Amino acid sequence: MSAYTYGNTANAAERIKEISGVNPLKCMKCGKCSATCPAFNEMDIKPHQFVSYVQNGDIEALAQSKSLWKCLSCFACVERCPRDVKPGKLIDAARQIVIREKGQNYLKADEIPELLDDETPQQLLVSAFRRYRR
Amino acid sequence: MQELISRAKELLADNTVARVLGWRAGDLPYNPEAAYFETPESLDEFVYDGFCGANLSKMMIEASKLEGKTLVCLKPCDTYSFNQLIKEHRVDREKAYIIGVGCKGKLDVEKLRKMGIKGIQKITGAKLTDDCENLEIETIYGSKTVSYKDAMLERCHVCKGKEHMIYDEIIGESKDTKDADRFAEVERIEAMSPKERFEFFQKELSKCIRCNACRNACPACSCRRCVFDSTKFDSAQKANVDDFEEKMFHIIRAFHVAGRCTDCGECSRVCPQGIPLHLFNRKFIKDIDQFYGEYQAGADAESKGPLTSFTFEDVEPGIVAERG
Amino acid sequence: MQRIGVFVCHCGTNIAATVDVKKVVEMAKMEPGVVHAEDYQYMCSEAGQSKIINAIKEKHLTGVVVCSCSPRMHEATFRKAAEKAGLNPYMVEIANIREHCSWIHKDMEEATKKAVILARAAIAKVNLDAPLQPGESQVTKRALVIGGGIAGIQSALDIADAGYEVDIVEKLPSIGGRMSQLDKTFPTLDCSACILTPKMVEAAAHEKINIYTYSEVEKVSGFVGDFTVDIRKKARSVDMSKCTGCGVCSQKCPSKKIPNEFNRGLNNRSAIYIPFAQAIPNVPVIDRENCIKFKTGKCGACAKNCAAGAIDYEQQDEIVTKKYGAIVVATGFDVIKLDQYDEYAYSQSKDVITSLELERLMNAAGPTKGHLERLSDGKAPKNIVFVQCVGSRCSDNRGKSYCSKICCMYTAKHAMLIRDKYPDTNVTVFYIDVRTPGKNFDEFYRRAVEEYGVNYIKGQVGKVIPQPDGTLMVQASDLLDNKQILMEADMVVLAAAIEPNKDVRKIATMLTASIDTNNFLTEAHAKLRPVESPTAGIFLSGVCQGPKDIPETVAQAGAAAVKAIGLLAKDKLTTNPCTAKADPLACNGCSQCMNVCPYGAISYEDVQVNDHGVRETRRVAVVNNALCQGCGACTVTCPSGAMDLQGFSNRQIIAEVDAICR
Amino acid sequence: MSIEAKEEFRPKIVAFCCNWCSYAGADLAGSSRLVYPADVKIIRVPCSCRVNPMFILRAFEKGADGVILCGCHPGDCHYTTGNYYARRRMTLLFSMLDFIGVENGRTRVEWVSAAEGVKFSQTMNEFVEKIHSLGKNVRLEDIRCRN
Repeated sequence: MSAYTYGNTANAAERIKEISGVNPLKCMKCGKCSATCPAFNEMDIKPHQFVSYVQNGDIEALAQSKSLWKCLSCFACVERCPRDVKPGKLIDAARQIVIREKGQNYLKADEIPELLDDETPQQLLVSAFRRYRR
Repeated sequence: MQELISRAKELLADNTVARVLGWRAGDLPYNPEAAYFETPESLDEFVYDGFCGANLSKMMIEASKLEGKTLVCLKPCDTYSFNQLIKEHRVDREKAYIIGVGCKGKLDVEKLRKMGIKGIQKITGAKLTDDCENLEIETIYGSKTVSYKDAMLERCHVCKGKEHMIYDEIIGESKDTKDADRFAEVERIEAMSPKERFEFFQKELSKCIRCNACRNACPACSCRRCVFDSTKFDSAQKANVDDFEEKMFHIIRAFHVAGRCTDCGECSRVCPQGIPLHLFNRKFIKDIDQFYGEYQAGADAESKGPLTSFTFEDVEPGIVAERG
Repeated sequence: MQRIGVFVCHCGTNIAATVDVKKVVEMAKMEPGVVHAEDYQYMCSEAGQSKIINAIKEKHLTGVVVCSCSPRMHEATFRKAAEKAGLNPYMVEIANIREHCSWIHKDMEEATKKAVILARAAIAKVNLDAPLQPGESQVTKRALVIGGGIAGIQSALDIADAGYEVDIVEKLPSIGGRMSQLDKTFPTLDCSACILTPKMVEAAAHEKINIYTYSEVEKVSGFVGDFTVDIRKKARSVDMSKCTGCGVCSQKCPSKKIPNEFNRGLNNRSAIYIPFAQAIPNVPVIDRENCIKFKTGKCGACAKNCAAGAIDYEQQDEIVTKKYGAIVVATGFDVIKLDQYDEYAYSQSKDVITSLELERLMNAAGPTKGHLERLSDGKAPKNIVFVQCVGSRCSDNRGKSYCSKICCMYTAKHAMLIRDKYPDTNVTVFYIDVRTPGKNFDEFYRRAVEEYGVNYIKGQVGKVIPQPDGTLMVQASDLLDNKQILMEADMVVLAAAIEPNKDVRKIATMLTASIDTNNFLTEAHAKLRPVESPTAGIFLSGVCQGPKDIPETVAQAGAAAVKAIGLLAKDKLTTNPCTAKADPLACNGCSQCMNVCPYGAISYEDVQVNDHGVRETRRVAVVNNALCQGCGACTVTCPSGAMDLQGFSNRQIIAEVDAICR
Repeated sequence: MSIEAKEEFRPKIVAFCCNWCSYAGADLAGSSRLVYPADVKIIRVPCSCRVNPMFILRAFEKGADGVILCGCHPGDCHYTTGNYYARRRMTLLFSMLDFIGVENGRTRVEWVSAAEGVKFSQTMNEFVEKIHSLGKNVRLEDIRCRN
């Protein structure tokens, strides 16, 4: 059993869609999101693949992926997506459910030092803290 | 009045006209009635005084169908109605010999009643030859003096002027009796809240007994067959059973005469229930003036009415809500 | 009392999925006058129609209500069916339970309730229907074609060849349209001008065709068979009868810095100009906004140098009013503006161009005389990148939701032509899908890849970054290799989406023809009447109806022409019998209705009437049925209700109101 | 009062649509699946100028809570001038209804072209919402028509 369990994976996919407000079915698989992603080379699952992973309900793989922590939340993909699919928001949502799964539903301030490492973009922590603190 | 009678006799005698349409004394001093006179002798019964408010122009619709010309006595405001009827091809100008009769304001017996004057036996000072400043009223309870102005019909306080719009000759002197704002009452009601307005009209209109006097007197309401008597709209007249009925009747009646109503005030004058029916017409006139430019129906016999014309820049119906 | 039959259509699942049709049938049976009610899968089908026909015959129906799609769709179908069964066609009413009900409501109970009410209203109306007899109207045997591109030219030629007069109205100084701007055409690679110019010449020379260039449709009135159109012939400032087309005026014109529209602004033209060498008519026009004479009153160089004395600065716009029986709309398209696509650097770099600009660059008559060169420095590009779907298939508010249809093919064409002419140039095409449904289309695309070595990469370009050295850095993804690509290019060509000509909205409004949210003209039926507008007498030709390539455009132009010919071939059309009618007994003769009639259809006659025993002569309104179009303005003006509209009578509308409010 | 009085208010709304523009606009709203409440029932008339004030009052009499008239945009009338007359008539009628105290939100005129499916649907949504905020029409109704 991994550290992250999401019960029914279909449910987890639904939650990602709900949190992000994104309908992955709108994707026409053009790849424009991946084209300008600054973290592309660091990612194991690429932005355009992220969409199809959500579509296919393979959330476990997303939760385990490096990409989750590599995305800079620069939203270039959100800005340029011609179909309004917003892969960046999907990644963000996946991150949220991973974070929420940690013991309690909210991020605690004293957890932050522990999360600070070279791998994690600082912007992510700041925005996460802003959103999930009690 | 004598001048009028002698002139009428002359015209009857030389066969210029076949009959005279005027007024004859009623059973009381204040209720003369419209009447035809076909012989010079019968004209002895002719009266014309401050109580001759009836607008005779509508009667010319039927008179136009008769043989020969009809001499008709029209007050300045009546001539607007006559013009409008010419425009609508309802009367035949050639069949009418119009004597524009003078007018110094017409009287409303209801006003006298409201002053508490009852049992009227005789009224002096209401003849056209009088100066029409005061009325001397003899009642069974004694005599009273009333200011002529205070007894005038509402419409005379907003008099359209002493000029006749159409006539063959004029007999008698006229006076412009306007001393009030024509739209003041409409504005007063407009300023009320919707609820107050609704209650005001609910109260007034619930008095309606659907006697059709307004319809019968109105010179614009002269359809051969009224929609409220026809099966075409499934709106044939019924006994009053609900307050919607009279609202529908009066709104539609006012709408049908909108742009054609000369504001002669006959509807209110004849209403036995004292409903201020002229307010509906005035409201339309006020809106028409405001939205489409000032328009006086009957000022001429040619122009297109405001509801049968338009401009590209007309206001949108949404103005009603915007105006608040 | 009528004997009414109610027929409820499932429309497959279009209606039946949201409306309980059985329930509608059941409820309809309870309505007064209804003696028969049934439902069927497709009422408009042959089988459905025969159900109606049989019921009329067997149950002696006097009225029919069809609960189905919009009356604008199938009213005529069902009326014809009723007529076949011997019933007056105007005894048929439609309850629109598809467009106005099943398609917009999701809740079955709610939609069913509404469908029942709509059916009731239609039944109430049929109860008061009376048989009507249509009249006849004349057909003006002349067609108007709006737009002088390949679509308009083809439609005009086909109509003219059938023997009818045709006028073409073209907004620009020459006919030819978009096709005249193209270099080569797919999939055969023949030269566009070589196949278009003969058609232009043929149209100009055709004795039945009259061309108004530099003209616009200003006003349209009337109706099918009898349109009256005002055409504004804009002042050309050149006398067409005198001009020899020598072109000296353009050479002498001192105002030469005006972006050349024909070359998409890639070079300049003079203020007096002929748009292109093969222009028809070959007569210049003065662009008054940029002419020094018109701006300052001084100059007059063109007039001084015109040997024919054709220059006329005093010329005024002229309005020509003509009658037409049919109108073909062929207003064509333009490419979208790319100012919202910053990521492709279109406005930052001269070397990022649209495909239509590339057409001009590769055309021998274009600004570079057909040499492919960079607009920034005139050098030959060595690496060219094509970007597909720029603004097409977008659900954001920057682009268009539809596929522009022609881009895949013209890009393959461009790639192939470049590789053919400049074999040492690398050509890369970034695509999302390559769509090649058409005869010899996929073979054409494959040739580009297999024979010409065009590099097709599945993936989209995310950003084009102009570099200080003048090159362009293209950032894209390669979805099959799952790689991000950084590629140096010295020219980027964008396949910008196409959109209907911006004037189409104005024209559609004048014609009362429907247009969709993308400004494409709506066809009367997407499958079965693709070249007709729902507005009778209006036909659609070319891209104004939807994206299409040249062969499709020409095919559609021919189809629109045939439909127009079919109309013009008739001597008379049956007219709408839903005309106004005055009741002589109730008419006041007041003339108010005449005042509001837009067709002058009302006159007055003195007639003898017998009004319940009263015999007299009255002035009453009389309606001319050939002129009356049935708007109903008179009916409301009439205070006595003497004027009524057949088919939409006061009692019928009131019955509908009652049925809805019940 | 019966218990049913607490039932959700479902307004009765009559929409008169001219055949050429607004009815087609409503069709377009349908084929574009642009949802609006089922409370709206459309009556097809040839032109906005066919709508007699009698029809509108009749609708109110029979219990309608709102009446909306849709026609071609001014200048676009299929019959060239019909909507101009309708515009004047409705302006005056609405003003009169307002004058006698009927809430002016219960009546509306909107010009909807054949291309404006979106506008049609939006207008109907707005209008239904407005009628909801005004509640049941009790001022013009003939109580005998209540069921």
